[in-house]
Amino acid sequence: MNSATQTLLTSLRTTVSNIRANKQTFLISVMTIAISVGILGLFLIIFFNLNALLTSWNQQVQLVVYLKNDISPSEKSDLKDIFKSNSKIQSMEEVSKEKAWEEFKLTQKNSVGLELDLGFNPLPDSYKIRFKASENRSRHISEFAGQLQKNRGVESVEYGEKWIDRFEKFMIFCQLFLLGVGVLLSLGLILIISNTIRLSIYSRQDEIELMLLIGATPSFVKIPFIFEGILQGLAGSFVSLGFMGAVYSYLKTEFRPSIDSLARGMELQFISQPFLLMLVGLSILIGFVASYISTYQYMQVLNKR
Amino acid sequence: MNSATQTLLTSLRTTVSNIRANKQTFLISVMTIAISVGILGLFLIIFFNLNALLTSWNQQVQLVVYLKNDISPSEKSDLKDIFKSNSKIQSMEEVSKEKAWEEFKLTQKNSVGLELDLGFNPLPDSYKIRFKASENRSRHISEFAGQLQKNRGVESVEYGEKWIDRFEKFMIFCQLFLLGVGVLLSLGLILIISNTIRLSIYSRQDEIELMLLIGATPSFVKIPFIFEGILQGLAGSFVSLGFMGAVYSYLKTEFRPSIDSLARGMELQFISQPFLLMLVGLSILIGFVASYISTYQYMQVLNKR
Amino acid sequence: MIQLFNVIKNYGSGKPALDDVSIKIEKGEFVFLTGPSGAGKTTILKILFGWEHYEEGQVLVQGINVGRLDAGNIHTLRRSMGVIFQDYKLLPNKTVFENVAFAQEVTNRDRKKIKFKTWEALKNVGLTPKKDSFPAQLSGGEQQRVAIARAMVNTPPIILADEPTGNLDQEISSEILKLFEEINRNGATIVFATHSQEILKPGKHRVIVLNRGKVVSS
Amino acid sequence: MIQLFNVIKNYGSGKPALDDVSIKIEKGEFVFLTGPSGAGKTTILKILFGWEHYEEGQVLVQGINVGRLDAGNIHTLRRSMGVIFQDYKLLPNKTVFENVAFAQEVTNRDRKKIKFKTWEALKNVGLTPKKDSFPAQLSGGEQQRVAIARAMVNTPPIILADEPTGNLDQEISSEILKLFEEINRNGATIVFATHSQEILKPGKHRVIVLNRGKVVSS
Ligand SMILES: Nc1ncnc2c1ncn2[C@@H]1O[C@H](COP(=O)(O)OP(=O)(O)OP(=O)(O)O)[C@@H](O)[C@H]1O
Ligand SMILES: Nc1ncnc2c1ncn2[C@@H]1O[C@H](COP(=O)(O)OP(=O)(O)OP(=O)(O)O)[C@@H](O)[C@H]1O
Ligand SMILES: [Mg+2]
Ligand SMILES: [Mg+2]
Repeated sequence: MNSATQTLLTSLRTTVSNIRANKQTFLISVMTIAISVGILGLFLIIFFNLNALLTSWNQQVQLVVYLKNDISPSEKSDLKDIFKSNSKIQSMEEVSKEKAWEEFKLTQKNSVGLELDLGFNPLPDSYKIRFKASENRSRHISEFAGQLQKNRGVESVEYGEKWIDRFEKFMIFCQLFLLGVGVLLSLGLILIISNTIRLSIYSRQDEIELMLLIGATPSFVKIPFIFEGILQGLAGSFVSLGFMGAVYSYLKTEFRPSIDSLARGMELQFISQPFLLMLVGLSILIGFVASYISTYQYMQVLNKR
Repeated sequence: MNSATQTLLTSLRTTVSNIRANKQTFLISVMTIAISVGILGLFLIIFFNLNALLTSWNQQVQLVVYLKNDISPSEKSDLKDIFKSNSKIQSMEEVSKEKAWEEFKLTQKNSVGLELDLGFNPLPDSYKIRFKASENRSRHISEFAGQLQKNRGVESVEYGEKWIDRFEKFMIFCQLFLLGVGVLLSLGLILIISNTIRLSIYSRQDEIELMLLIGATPSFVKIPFIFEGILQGLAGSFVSLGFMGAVYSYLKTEFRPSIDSLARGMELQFISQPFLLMLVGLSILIGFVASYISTYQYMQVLNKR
Repeated sequence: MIQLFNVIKNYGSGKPALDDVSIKIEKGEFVFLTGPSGAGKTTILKILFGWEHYEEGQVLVQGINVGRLDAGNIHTLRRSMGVIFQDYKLLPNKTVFENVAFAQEVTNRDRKKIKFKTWEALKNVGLTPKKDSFPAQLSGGEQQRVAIARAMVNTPPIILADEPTGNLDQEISSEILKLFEEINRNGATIVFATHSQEILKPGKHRVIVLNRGKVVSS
Repeated sequence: MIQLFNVIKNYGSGKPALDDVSIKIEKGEFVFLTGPSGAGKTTILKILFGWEHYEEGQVLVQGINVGRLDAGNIHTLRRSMGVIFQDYKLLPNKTVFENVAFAQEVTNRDRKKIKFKTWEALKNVGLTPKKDSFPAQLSGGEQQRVAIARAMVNTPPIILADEPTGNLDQEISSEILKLFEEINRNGATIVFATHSQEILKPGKHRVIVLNRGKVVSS
């Protein structure tokens, strides 16, 4: 057994006995980390589900291109070529004026409750175009619409409905706001965790001092504290992810009907795996950094004497 | 000067000198409280503004009652009486079939881009009814609509638009969810704060022990710690409310355009005064309770010997 | 007047720390308590100021039955005593002056006199030049003298001193001893636990010898 | 070999704690350091194991220039020393056994020997029955003996003992003194700060007397 593994083993043993000797402060730190990670996790869940909802509603945005009555077949095929060359288009549906009129009459009947029967069809032929989901899809749609508008065969272009536009604005606002809140939240919770770890190390200054006095190397002093911090981070994040898993599955079963009514086919999302790992990693990192800085700072104070 | 005020003065003096002697732990506790109150405050801001938004959009819900073409004047005045007797109705507007047709043609032209000119008017007369804001307004509207539907002079009834219904569901879901999150958040942060205070008292056990040994009464020991806890709560909440005030006015100026586009006339709300007071009160209460329990528990341990 | 009747104290494991101890100390007496390390000297003092319970027997201090006191009124007993702890128990965050003044604040003394009395107590133990130092900035003997000053500052009727000269040189020790004797002359009862043969040698005061929790001679 | 050349140590305010101190202690010597409270005994020991800096002069310990050491390598110096602190510095959360074993773990000793050596050191100071007690459960003298055991357990070439018998009765004191003398016979250098006339009286070893930061006699 070489010296490095020996040191590691001793440190691990020291860590375990330290934790046993300071159960209360250890548990308090773990609890603080668990709560903080839990808050961040819930926040992520909210954020992701809001995003998923937005995406699912966004799917419904479509572009309707009404054609002039006197459009020539060559103009029509030009138009189709434009559609085909646009890589962001997902599907395209040709709607004849007859079909459109039937649909229109049906919706009028359902909503206003009166039957239109004019004896002639005032509507033109049209194309219904759906776009692939992407970051800046709605901007792309409006640009593409502007382009089409200039096309000679196109009577008019209609896209989205007012509410989707408004709703999208609201969602983007929400996203921005939540992003800001999330950053603040993370910073705040990181501060809280590192303060707790700092306090718990603070109450063990005498121990650090003594270890140095009886000939411990700086790393021998630091490593068990750092291991402890890492363990706190690990334990804290595991506790809270377990708890969140429970909350998640509860919400999922409890709220399924309302979720279905909001967005059919949308699943209530848990934190996605990369973010799950990120949370665990983050809390380990905080445990590490906070304990490292605290011991380091305190040892600096001691060395200045 | 009687004995009680003397004790109070001594306690205050002791509190101040304690704080001076333990600046670091005091500041850490204040910081933790400030962050926690800040998180709760931000949460409240989000919650209230979401509510305000919901209310402002909800204003737009209206009931349209289409009349039969052959409605008799007495049936019409019966209908008006029904409207008048419903205390939840805010305003009622009579829309003649001519006006309705003009409007319809206009929107058709704007959206589809084609002019309808049928030579006759297929639409009926109608009433547009707005309701006062109330808890269960939308349920009330749908009930009232069901009632009207049975009326002989009524051709059909239309209320809301699909998106408002769907959006309302979403909002209620959000509200419920946020309420749950808020409760969890509060509990978690209360735990964190009391743990921090507990840790900071933990590092002063020797002080408590000594005070008792040299003849301090239990209350003489407890009161300065409790004052300190209260002060921490007060300072923490003030710091964070100050910070939140800044964030608020920043957001208010920065996001005014997007807010206006979301809901005209809606103000971005800060935490309302009662909740502001509640936050300050809560953090004082936590400071009080946490320090009280920690000193009490530790003194119990000492007394058991 | 201090009385212990057949007191048995057992810390849990092993032999009892005090095994059927009976001691009677008159008001105004000066008594040395001695015996080897672990004999039970500190334990007796701890019982006298109500810091440790005892399993059997009776303890009376100035007519108070110590065993009957609880957390709510034990301070009445403790206020009649000045205690010098074997490990000093100074507050690390307070200066020498504040440590001594604090003992008076705790017992709600008149504010105006605190400063004066603190000053006087520090002069008695020769620490006025160190009044603004923190305990960590003092030598062992200086810390011990702060503890002595703190115990004396309230002029209590009883002084319990646990090895108060263990870290002091002979010269200062005998000065401190003289100080105790003067306080004793003014009417205070003094119980003084010590190992030091030099302090015990003159034989001016009663010596109670303990060994393994029993009174060997009194 | 320990050497101090014209060392001046000033803690900040007032007179220097050490004022131009020069001391030479040979390898394998047994030296008493004495002097009144606040003379500077502890300060000298602290400088020797690199716990306090000094403003002027030179300090050599086993050929190492102590002033040149920094946080990264000071442990090499400290591992050559066993230190008994005036205030013991035991870890309150570790038992007697763990406290003594810890001193070996810190210096990365062979695990298998730790148990045996701890046991032996506790036997030397007569504390085997208390091995599972925590420091707070020990009498003052017992705590002091734990500190002695911890300093000796690594059989260091130098032992710095700061008032190691202040809380021990005469009998145990002289036993401990014999223990130091035995260790000294086995080659260790011993610097023993004390006030006790009883310990100094036999006059078997060199005595360095300090007063107000100056060497009075050597
Ligand atoms: N809190 C405790 N828990 C368990 N045992 C204890 C406790 N306090 C003291 N003891 C034991 O009781 C015995 C008597 O201790 P005490 O402190 O009274 O001795 P002492 O006469 O003051 O000794 P010294 O001169 O070394 O201070 C010792 O053996 C000690 O180990
Ligand atoms: N950290 C410090 N800061 C300021 N002054 C100090 C500090 N440590 C010691 N002193 C002062 O330096 C002087 C010498 O202290 P030192 O501890 O060396 O004395 P000592 O000889 O060990 O006395 P004792 O026998 O009482 O332990 C004392 O007057 C003390 O007040
Ligand atoms: Mg004792
Ligand atoms: Mg000293």
